[in-house]
Amino acid sequence: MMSEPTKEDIEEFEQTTKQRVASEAFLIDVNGFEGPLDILLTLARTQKVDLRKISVLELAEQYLKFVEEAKKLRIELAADYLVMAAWLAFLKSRLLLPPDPTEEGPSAEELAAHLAFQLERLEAMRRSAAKLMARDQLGRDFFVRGIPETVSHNRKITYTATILDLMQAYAHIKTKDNFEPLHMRERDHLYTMEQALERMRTLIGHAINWGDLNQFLPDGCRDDPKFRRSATASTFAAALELVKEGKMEIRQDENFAPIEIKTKAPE
Amino acid sequence: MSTEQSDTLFQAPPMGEQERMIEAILFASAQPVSKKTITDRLPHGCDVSEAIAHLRKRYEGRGVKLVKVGDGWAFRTAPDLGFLMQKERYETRKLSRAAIETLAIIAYHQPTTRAEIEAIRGVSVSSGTIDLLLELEWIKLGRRRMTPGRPVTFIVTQVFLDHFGLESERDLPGVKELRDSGLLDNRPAPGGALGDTSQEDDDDLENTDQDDMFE
Amino acid sequence: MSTEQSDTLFQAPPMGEQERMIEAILFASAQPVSKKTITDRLPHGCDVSEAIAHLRKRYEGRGVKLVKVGDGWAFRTAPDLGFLMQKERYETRKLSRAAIETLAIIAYHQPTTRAEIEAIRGVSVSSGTIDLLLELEWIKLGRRRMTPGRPVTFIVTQVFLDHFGLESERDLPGVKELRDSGLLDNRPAPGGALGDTSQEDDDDLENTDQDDMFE
Repeated sequence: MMSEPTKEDIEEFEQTTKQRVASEAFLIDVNGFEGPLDILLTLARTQKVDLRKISVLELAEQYLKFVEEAKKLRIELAADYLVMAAWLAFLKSRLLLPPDPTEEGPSAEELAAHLAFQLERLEAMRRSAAKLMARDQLGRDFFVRGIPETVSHNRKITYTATILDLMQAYAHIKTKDNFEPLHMRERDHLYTMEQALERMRTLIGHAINWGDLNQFLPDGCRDDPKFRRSATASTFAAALELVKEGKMEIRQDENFAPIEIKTKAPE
Repeated sequence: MSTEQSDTLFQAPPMGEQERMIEAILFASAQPVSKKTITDRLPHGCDVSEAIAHLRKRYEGRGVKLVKVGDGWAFRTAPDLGFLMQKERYETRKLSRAAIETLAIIAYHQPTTRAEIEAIRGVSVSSGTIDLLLELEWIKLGRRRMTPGRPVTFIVTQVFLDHFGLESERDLPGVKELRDSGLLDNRPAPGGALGDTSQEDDDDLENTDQDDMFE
Repeated sequence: MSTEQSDTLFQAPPMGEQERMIEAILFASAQPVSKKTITDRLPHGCDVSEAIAHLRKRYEGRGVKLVKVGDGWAFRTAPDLGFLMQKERYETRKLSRAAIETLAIIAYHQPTTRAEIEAIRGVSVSSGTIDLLLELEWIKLGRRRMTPGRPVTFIVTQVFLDHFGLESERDLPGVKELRDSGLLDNRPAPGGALGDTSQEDDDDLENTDQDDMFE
């Protein structure tokens, strides 16, 4: 049969509950910690001393106790927390034992000093980060020009071309189609008016009677229609020229009838 | 001057402070700020008109000035310093093929008309091309042709001769020399096939790719 | 004071005019403008440093101030007037504790490697954290460490300095005290205990970089 809980029992219960809640709160918050170093720094703060004067031995004990608590409460700690626990257990034993002169590597004091340095450094960075974020910030406390004027870029273009460019361009045109507007092309199949005039002048003296203009066409007309056309036109034009000069007469009986010419008798 | 309002609940900041506040607001705002908006943003009891007048005076003759834009106020660069907001960039460009061919024809055949240039090139010549060459002062107008329509002729200028290092137009290498130097060989011109119709668009200004090269 | 150079081809504008010009240039830009850029844009022969000194003095106690940001200069509103600027305020992304600490470590230890950041914080640094800081343009890549693996380093940027109103890395709060107390030293763990990953990149060789940064 159970006896009524005494006042002391109740107080004791409440006390342990408080402790448990406190420790659990601490542990449940493990997720909020950023790794073993973070927890070590939090634990170190409970020593309420300058981190330079921290007792690493005491800190190691605090941490190991924390890991024990976590095990009791069946909280699964990540591997790095357990690695740290193992390392601190090793450090603790080294710190408690007299130094072994035969042992190689850094002394327990050196290891402890480095751990203290790491904690101090992390603490310093956290303080600095807080100071940084507490500064006046752009866009929150001070501001940039709201109407920035953009620099306009003016282009000044210089065109270049060399004499070679010029010559190549001209050469390109010249080779393109051999078009030579200022020099008459050699035209094999054409008969110019100058040619016709020259021929007519030599022949006109013989044309005492009316004769067909076609008789005065140059040789080779029969085979080449294009040349014949050209020669006919030129000869006709030359004939008109000679009529104009008063050296010749010209007549045509009706449309499309043969055109006849004869030398004009001197008056 | 503002009348002192002894009955306001909160004392308005001193005039100098009001000025600072308006200065900061106008500096940081993305738009000109109206007097009403300034009044709304400033502590109660400020004399915005007077503060603006002071501030405007303070910026007189400075590199920026306080100006009224519509019904708002804004800082603007002093107009005489506008040149600082411009950056001049010098670019060298090659003349387009159309331009250089036109120029060559004018040089070799001057005085020559636009119709002749077109006959020689086999494509029409854009006004842009002629304008560019005129602008560069490499060509100028010659005497009009005494033929129907009295077309204008183009001739090359002293600037042209200077640019190409020629004493006179007669120094231009002749067709025979071109042929001898191999320039008249019947080989395709660089950058285009013969009778390439793309030549019809004589753009001188189109070489945006090239622009990038010079930036 | 600048020495008058009577032999310069073009007379530099008077100092007051130089001041105005710089005032206009800096007012027009939202970003800090480097001394070199100012010099390039001003007429030949200007004494930019002196003109800036005058200008800075002129704006002392005003609603906007002339501040030095890294190697540039900029006008910014006076921080005590921030309360007037609700309209201009923009919400900066709330940074995680990890991001803030990582940023501080980079700022105070730069150039620093990811391994060093991890050694200081005692936890690994997520890529997201570094990416976020890079995206904010508060950090950028520095030179690679000349150690095995040639790890990249991180350094803070002008945007970072501008954001936190710092003239240079030397003005980080408490940086001198931290240096003097040896807390910014790169002190490797004795015997490589505690899984100190910074051991991987042999930090002994690189300290010259850091000296450059702060001395």
